[in-house]
Amino acid sequence: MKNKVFSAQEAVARVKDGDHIMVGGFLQGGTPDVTVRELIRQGKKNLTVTSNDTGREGCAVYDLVFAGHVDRVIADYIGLNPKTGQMMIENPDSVQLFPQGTLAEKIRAGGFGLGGILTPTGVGTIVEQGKEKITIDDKEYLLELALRADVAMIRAHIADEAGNLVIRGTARNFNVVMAFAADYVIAEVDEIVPIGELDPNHVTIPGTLIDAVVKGG
Amino acid sequence: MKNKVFSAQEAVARVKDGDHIMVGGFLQGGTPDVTVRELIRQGKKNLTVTSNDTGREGCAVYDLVFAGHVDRVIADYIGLNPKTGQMMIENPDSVQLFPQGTLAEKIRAGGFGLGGILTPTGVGTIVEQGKEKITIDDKEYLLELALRADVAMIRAHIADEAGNLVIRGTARNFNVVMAFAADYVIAEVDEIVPIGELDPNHVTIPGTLIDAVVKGG
Amino acid sequence: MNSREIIARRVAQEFQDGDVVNLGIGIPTLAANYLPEGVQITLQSENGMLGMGPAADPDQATNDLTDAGGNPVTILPGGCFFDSAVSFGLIRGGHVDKTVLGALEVDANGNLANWMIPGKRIPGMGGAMDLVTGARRVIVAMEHVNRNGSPKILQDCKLPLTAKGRVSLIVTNLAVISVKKGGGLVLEELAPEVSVEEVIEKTGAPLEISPNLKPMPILD
Amino acid sequence: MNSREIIARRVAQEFQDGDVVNLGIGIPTLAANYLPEGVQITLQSENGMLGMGPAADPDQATNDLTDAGGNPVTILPGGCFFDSAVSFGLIRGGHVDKTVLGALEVDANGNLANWMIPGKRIPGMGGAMDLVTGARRVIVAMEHVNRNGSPKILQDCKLPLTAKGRVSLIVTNLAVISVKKGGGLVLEELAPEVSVEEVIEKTGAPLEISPNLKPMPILD
Repeated sequence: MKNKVFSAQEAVARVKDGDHIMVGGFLQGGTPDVTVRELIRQGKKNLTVTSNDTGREGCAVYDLVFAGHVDRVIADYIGLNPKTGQMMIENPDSVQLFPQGTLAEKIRAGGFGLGGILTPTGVGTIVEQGKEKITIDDKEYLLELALRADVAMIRAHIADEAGNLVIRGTARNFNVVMAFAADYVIAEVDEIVPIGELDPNHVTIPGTLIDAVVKGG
Repeated sequence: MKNKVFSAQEAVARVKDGDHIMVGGFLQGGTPDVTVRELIRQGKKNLTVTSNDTGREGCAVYDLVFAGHVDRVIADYIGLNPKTGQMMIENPDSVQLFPQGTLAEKIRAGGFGLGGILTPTGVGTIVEQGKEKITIDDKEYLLELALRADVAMIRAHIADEAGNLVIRGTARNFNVVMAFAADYVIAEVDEIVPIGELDPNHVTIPGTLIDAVVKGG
Repeated sequence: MNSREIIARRVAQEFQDGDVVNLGIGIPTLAANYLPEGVQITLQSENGMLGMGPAADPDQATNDLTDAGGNPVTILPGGCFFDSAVSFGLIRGGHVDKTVLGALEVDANGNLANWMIPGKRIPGMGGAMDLVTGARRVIVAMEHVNRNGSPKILQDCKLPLTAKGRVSLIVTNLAVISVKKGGGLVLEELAPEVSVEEVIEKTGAPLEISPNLKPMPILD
Repeated sequence: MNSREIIARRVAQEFQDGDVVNLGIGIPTLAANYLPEGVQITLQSENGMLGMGPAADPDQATNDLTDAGGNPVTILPGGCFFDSAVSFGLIRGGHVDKTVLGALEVDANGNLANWMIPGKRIPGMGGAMDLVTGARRVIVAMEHVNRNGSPKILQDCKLPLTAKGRVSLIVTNLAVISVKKGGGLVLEELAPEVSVEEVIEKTGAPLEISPNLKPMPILD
């Protein structure tokens, strides 16, 4: 079986300028900070970032946006990252906002081979602009399309050497759906254990989805 | 907090003739047999049943169909229940078949408040009959609509008294999505423990979805 | 009793034993401190938890267990964790009985605006649109007027909406107002020392007066 | 070497180290017994498992750990469990590298029919449509002709399709045939003691002969 454990430097070296990167986490919870900081260190540029919130002060994805590595953001909340807010004011097309549940479903659809989903969320609001509306049994839904990325950077508590991930607490957030939705997936973890040590009932994310496991800080 | 532990007799008494019942399980794996047999004992009739397969010999849902309690079936595979096959031959409208992944997504959509999903599965086959086709980036998808039921009968390994469920092994199958998709949810389990005994990281299905917990055989 | 406490106490009376509730940041969160006797509720946190408990002690705080504001919290016995897709499945799928949120504006048709001020502040909608669309009952908890003294309850919201026609009840420091199905506001309750006239004056939409108009039941 | 073994041995050579593979019931499942040296694959079972192991000993057998045929099995170290929605997310989302299935008919455009015979047998499609639609590479493993000696490889399938244009490779007891992008069949390999003429005769669609035509590499 192929070795999946890499240094952050090795794992991030495969990222290209212009890539679309999904970054797991919810504010400072469950964020792959060592991996994202390596993007800054390696000077990757013109990135698109999908993130729940692009972080708050102290988060690596916050610094990534502030340091100018990101051209385009997809998120649901950017209230704690003024730089993302500034990007949106200067160029409204550079930041796309979706309702949080819609963003989660779009990413899941991308990873699960679905073309999109119908959600009632956003009907009658500006979120419906430019989207197809479909009526079923007299109820209106928005067609929200699947979202995929080149790279996903996610965070877990424990990985085994096959990439199986155990996440604890509220750190699952967007990490789970993003693991399915990118061509190249880097999982940053607190601890790496040999194959066979994890209870298969407790695995949050199947190891077959993970390309690189990186030891976090 | 309300007590959720009931006898099978009490839990099933709330089911009405004509109800649509989702029954979890995959062949004989993870099936709520005690609860389903109680439907037979109480003589509930004219039921619609959604099930992966309507069981095989020895399964309660197999007997439920054979004993004539079921007017309509929604499934993906009925090859091991000849009575369901016979229903389909006698009245093609009485049995609706969907691809397994589509059936899982339809039920999930029903439980997750989505109107439906777009899947590539079934495009170019008879499964697309009567369904809307939507093209996105030159790829065709079928719009498959959400499915909900009046009742879900599911199976788990352990429940706590709040209804939180832990499922082991391959018994998760349809039990997980069905727990979200019905107005009244009965969980049949091997073991019931006091609140606080389950690790919140290991809960497969949130207890807030469960109306009745029944001790299985 | 200050405004925030009046609102929080009155909101708490809307909860029934066994309710699953999602509380917005600010006044709504305070409501959990004033549950009526015998009423236990389960708090849902949209970042991925049911059974949210109080703030974590500093020595127990971890980024792996936070609330939707990112603050370290605890989980109560009987709680559980899940990912964002499941969390919003619970919300959108009608598995959250009540949500309580603040508002910039709310109107006579139950429309709510609480996520952006064009040209000024666009923090994003976060989970608010899904919560207001999906929760079984939507309760707005807010000061009756804004900082300039202008009504926040209007005939029609002027700001971009969070969701259309989903608000059932408005609880403010002055009054409790219900939204009729199909539209229209009914003044149901008055805060201590508040008159019908004051509420009418500070409300930007016509108010029907309930035949059962009564004082807010917010005794300790 | 019997037909089934020939097919299973040849199919096994399609697997690369690290592949995630879903094997249909029957001949496809046998392929796992003939993995080339140094090749480890992970078996996906659509009822909710990665890392499926051999059949369970009778004293270990449980209905909580079965394969997609309902037979008690084991899970290997490094495996994990999930529900049906996630399982088909893996399948439909392209996270299964290869699927191997039997067929009633397969045609020159890579169409596959393997789930129903109208008026005769309608067992349902189970997971087959999702597998054929979603797996990165679809391999058909079957006897070259049916019980009446009629070709199962046709110009156009007559039976209701499982999926359109998704088959890449056909492995039979007589030959290995690839499906060209855009349609058309290429005879790539011959089983021991089988002639080009025999394959052409028993195939219901025109065959291009590969310039690299070779014997099936199924030595022990």
